[in-house]
Amino acid sequence: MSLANQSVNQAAAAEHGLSTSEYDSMMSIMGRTPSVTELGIFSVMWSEHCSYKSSKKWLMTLPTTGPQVICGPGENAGVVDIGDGLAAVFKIESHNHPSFIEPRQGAATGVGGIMRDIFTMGARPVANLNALRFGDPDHPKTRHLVSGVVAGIGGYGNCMGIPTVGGETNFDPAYNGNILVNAMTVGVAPANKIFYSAATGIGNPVVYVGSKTGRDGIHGATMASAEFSEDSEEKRPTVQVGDPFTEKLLLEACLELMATDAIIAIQDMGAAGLTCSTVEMADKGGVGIELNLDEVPIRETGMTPYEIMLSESQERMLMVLHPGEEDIARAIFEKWELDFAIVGTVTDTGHVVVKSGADIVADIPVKPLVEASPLYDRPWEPSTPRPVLAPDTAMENKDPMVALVQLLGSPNGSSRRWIWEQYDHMVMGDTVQRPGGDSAIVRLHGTNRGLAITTDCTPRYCAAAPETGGRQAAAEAWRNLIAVGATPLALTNNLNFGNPERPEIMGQFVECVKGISAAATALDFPVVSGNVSLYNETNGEAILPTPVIGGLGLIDDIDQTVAVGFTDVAQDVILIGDTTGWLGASAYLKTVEGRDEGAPPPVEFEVEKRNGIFIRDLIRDGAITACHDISDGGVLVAVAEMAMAGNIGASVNSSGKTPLLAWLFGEDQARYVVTTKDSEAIVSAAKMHGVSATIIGRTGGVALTVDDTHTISVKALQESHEYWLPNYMAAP
Amino acid sequence: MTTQTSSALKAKVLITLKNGVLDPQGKAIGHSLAALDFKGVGEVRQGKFIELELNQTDPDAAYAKVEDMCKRLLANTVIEDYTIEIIT
Amino acid sequence: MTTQTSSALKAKVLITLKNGVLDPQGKAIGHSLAALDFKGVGEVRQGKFIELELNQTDPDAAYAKVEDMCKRLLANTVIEDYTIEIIT
Amino acid sequence: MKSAVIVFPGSNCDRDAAVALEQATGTAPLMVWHRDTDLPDVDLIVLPGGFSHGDYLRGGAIAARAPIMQEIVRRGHKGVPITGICNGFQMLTESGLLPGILMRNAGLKFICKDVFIEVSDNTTTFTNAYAAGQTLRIPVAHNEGNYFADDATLKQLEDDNRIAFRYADETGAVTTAANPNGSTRNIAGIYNESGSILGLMPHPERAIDPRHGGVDGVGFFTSIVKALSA
Ligand SMILES: Nc1ncnc2c1ncn2[C@@H]1O[C@H](COP(=O)(O)OP(=O)(O)O)[C@@H](O)[C@H]1O
Ligand SMILES: [Mg+2]
Repeated sequence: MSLANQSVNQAAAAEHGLSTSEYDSMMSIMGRTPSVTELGIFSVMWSEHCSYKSSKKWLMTLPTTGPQVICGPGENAGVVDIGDGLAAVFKIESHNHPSFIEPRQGAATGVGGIMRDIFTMGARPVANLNALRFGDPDHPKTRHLVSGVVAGIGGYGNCMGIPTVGGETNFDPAYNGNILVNAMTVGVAPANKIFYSAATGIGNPVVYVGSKTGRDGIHGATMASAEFSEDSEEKRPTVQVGDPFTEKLLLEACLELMATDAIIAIQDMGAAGLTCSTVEMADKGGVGIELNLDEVPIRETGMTPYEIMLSESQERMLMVLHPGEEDIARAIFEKWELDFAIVGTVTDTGHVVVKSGADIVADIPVKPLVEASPLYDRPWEPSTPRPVLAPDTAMENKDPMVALVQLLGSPNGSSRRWIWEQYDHMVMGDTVQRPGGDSAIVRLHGTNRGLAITTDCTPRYCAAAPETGGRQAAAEAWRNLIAVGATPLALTNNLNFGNPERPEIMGQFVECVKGISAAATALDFPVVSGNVSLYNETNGEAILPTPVIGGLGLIDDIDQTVAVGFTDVAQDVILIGDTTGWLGASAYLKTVEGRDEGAPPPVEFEVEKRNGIFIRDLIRDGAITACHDISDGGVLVAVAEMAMAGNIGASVNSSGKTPLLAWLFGEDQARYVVTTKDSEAIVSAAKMHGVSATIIGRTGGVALTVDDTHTISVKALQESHEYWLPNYMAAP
Repeated sequence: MTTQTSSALKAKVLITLKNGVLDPQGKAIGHSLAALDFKGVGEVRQGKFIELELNQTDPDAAYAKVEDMCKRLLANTVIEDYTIEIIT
Repeated sequence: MTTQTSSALKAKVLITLKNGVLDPQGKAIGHSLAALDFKGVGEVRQGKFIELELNQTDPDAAYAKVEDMCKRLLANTVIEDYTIEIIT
Repeated sequence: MKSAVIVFPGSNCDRDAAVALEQATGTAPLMVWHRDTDLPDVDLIVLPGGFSHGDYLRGGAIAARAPIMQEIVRRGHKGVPITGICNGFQMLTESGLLPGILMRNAGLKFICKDVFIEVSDNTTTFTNAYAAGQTLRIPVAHNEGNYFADDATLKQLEDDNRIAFRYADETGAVTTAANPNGSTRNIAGIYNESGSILGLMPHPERAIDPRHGGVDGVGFFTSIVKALSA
């Protein structure tokens, strides 16, 4: 790092990514010329990644409270009450830039990082999910990126023994130069024993545990905040290598120590490593911390204080212990063969003071550093509404079964089995709904209750109408939880956008957040944690706006849940919700007709809630035998997916609804397909609740048939659905 | 890929982690050696060894070709270095 | 395991699959090379490369020690061979 | 019946194995840490699945050299029943209790899915609750399950009827298409000479609950109970 030898002036600050005004405010806080180490600390603390300077104003508008919320955004992860003395701890986190540079290690360390966020709070991780966005399948880099990212996610989660139970995967040329790798972890902890990061108790020891510190990822945090350009290959050595084995030991050691009363505060070292964890712990506790770098376990010789403070070596934690508990803690970490070092003390100075040898290499007042962290109200442009398309916009004489096969076999519509079979999705023995359904279900160990988990976002809607897209992403996650029989509890979100300094991108951000906010409020689905990833663009080409929602729901009895697959023949197939034939921004138009046109379907929360609660109650009453929410590809794709999953055919009757293609493939929201043995009861109950319910078909046979004229075997559907991804990945 | 006994050359490629890059495998091997009571073992690093048969005769051309292979496939140059030996 | 700059010796160990043992990784590399249009590549085999720092001075003793390590841990002699080089 | 599950750093199916054993035997097994020096007298030793020592070097290789393995090898030679599941199977081959080795999957990918296996012999400690030739649906989840041994060893295994399970299709046909990892002769599990030690790649402990992975693994544990409590 040549930077470490520079004297600090405005040019050096600029190289660290500080603007002129940021430089000035640093100078006025310090009242003197800062050391290089101090500059490094300012630069990472004020980076987009750590300070949320472009997004904070808007994040504050999200609803974050509710009777179920134990801890909202601001800590390592969100915490919700799940009853019986337990809490679920969950969050989603991006590792986009590192995964583009080195897909395997980038994705792996992303998974490692989010799991640390969860067990830092005292929760044992019980499930991982991953939301992935790749470029055009024909782009020369895509295959290599898919293979590396999937291997990295699997490699880390599998080794840790945490099941990876779900996610989503899209391809679009907008991600050619900037893939998205968002990883989510859910953990479970005793509700009365959540660990937080506020350092307290003047004189208490500050302890470092985990792996040794090396020169990994120095400036990773600032890298994650800078737009990509052709020369970003130069930034390669900053990639970290993950060691899931060490993280597994760290998990077990931390949970073992947490079972004692030794810990006052704990914080994982993620982005900006020791700097960020120290400053945050001090800030949250309103105290100072003095660090002695001579005590930090070091992997390489000759590391400078600058490097030690900024290293992003993985699998490390910082803790404040009760005095006198050091030996108990040390014994546990030694048992697990991990480094343990007392590296500092809590002080009353309100400063973070860093010593190395006889020198004080940094002495920064915490409060001004955190509070003066820049906040921007970036200019934003509202999006231009797209026209609403009429239902007869679809090609008149397209054979629906040909379109269906095209959709199910397309890059975005095909089965993700090739991916999830590389993930251990069963370890820990509690995965009661595996990947492939609407939500995964993970049983709470030793009970008959469970958590439903999903991730969702439809970027093409967000691009067409960001606010609707934001509403839809949150509503779809909510719907996916409902569709297995869960009560949605709360959400986490990963806001992936381009360069916020461009008003049109900032506009996408603002409108998506407005949409999520409206949905979260209306659906009692508060936001308890999240992550923002900006500057996702290469040479000025931004990704599609991609606000990924991770949803969590609670299941009181896992025997009162359903899955997507048809369970028997001779059952009625019922469509719940209103169908107008909304083809604007649909998968059908895009995939089958190559048209990216029209306004996306509106999301009406009153209808959403009415239909959703109706469905959930049906599931709880055992009134339905299968359920699938309707999303990409509309009714026919949903029915086909149910047929494929259950290996049972069905006949579908449009009852002369026209235009047929719009009825079959339109993407009106708030809809579900269910099967039942007693449709009369459901139809009349629906009437009572003001929910629209139409019998559209019957299960049975080995084929899917529409209006007795169009037909295709379930086997042929399965073959085309399962073919694309493995075949694509097998090609050289 | 066919097995050609007529290959005129062999290339041996060593792929090692760059200095400073964490090597969890090497670390685990080092631990295990210590547990097996091997004394005085310092750092342990693990890399890959790839042997190729090349159906050509000019060692310099072969070297250039294998170097190209390393850059494009064999090594992950983000974190790995390579060394090539051509055996005639 | 500690990083000892005073190590007097280095050992380089190559671990290769025995003849006749299938090597799916080598085969996959061969396929990928062909797909990248590298012509005239015969058989490809992948093995491991392990580098050790040894805190001792006698190369013969070092060799014997590393050989013992290979037998007891580094190689699985059901399928693997090893060669050791001591660098002074 | 008393059993012990040995926990290595990086084991992660130890809890799953314990749940299955407790369900079958009515008592929780002893969980023994790999650095514990004395292993109590037990009727069954289980080496669980997972990534002991990160699977670094070779799966199971480093664990097989752990001090406790010397004691386990001694017990194994004395005839104490031992089963190694997945990573535990790798430890058994690496420690020499079973012949051969588990190599990287032929597809070079981790693979987690339900497979079918055929029970060869239903007279053993581990299979007496099944019918001979029965086909079981059991999950696999591994990176290195590609069994390899030299021809003499394979012949010996076949001649002595020591191949416990073979990958098969749903109908029990042992086919190449049904082989998930390239394993020689579709081998999914093998016994030692006396039949007291079994290593297998599939996870019977993941198939003990209709809500999770089915119940075809239950017989594995009830077999053990029947054989060892008699
Ligand atoms: N990267 C992934 N990892 C694991 N599971 C995935 C991944 N991508 C998709 N899936 C699974 O594939 C199924 C279909 O995904 P998707 O079409 O996004 O579902 P939905 O439309 O219900 O949101 C889901 O069960 C999902 O969990
Ligand atoms: Mg769904």
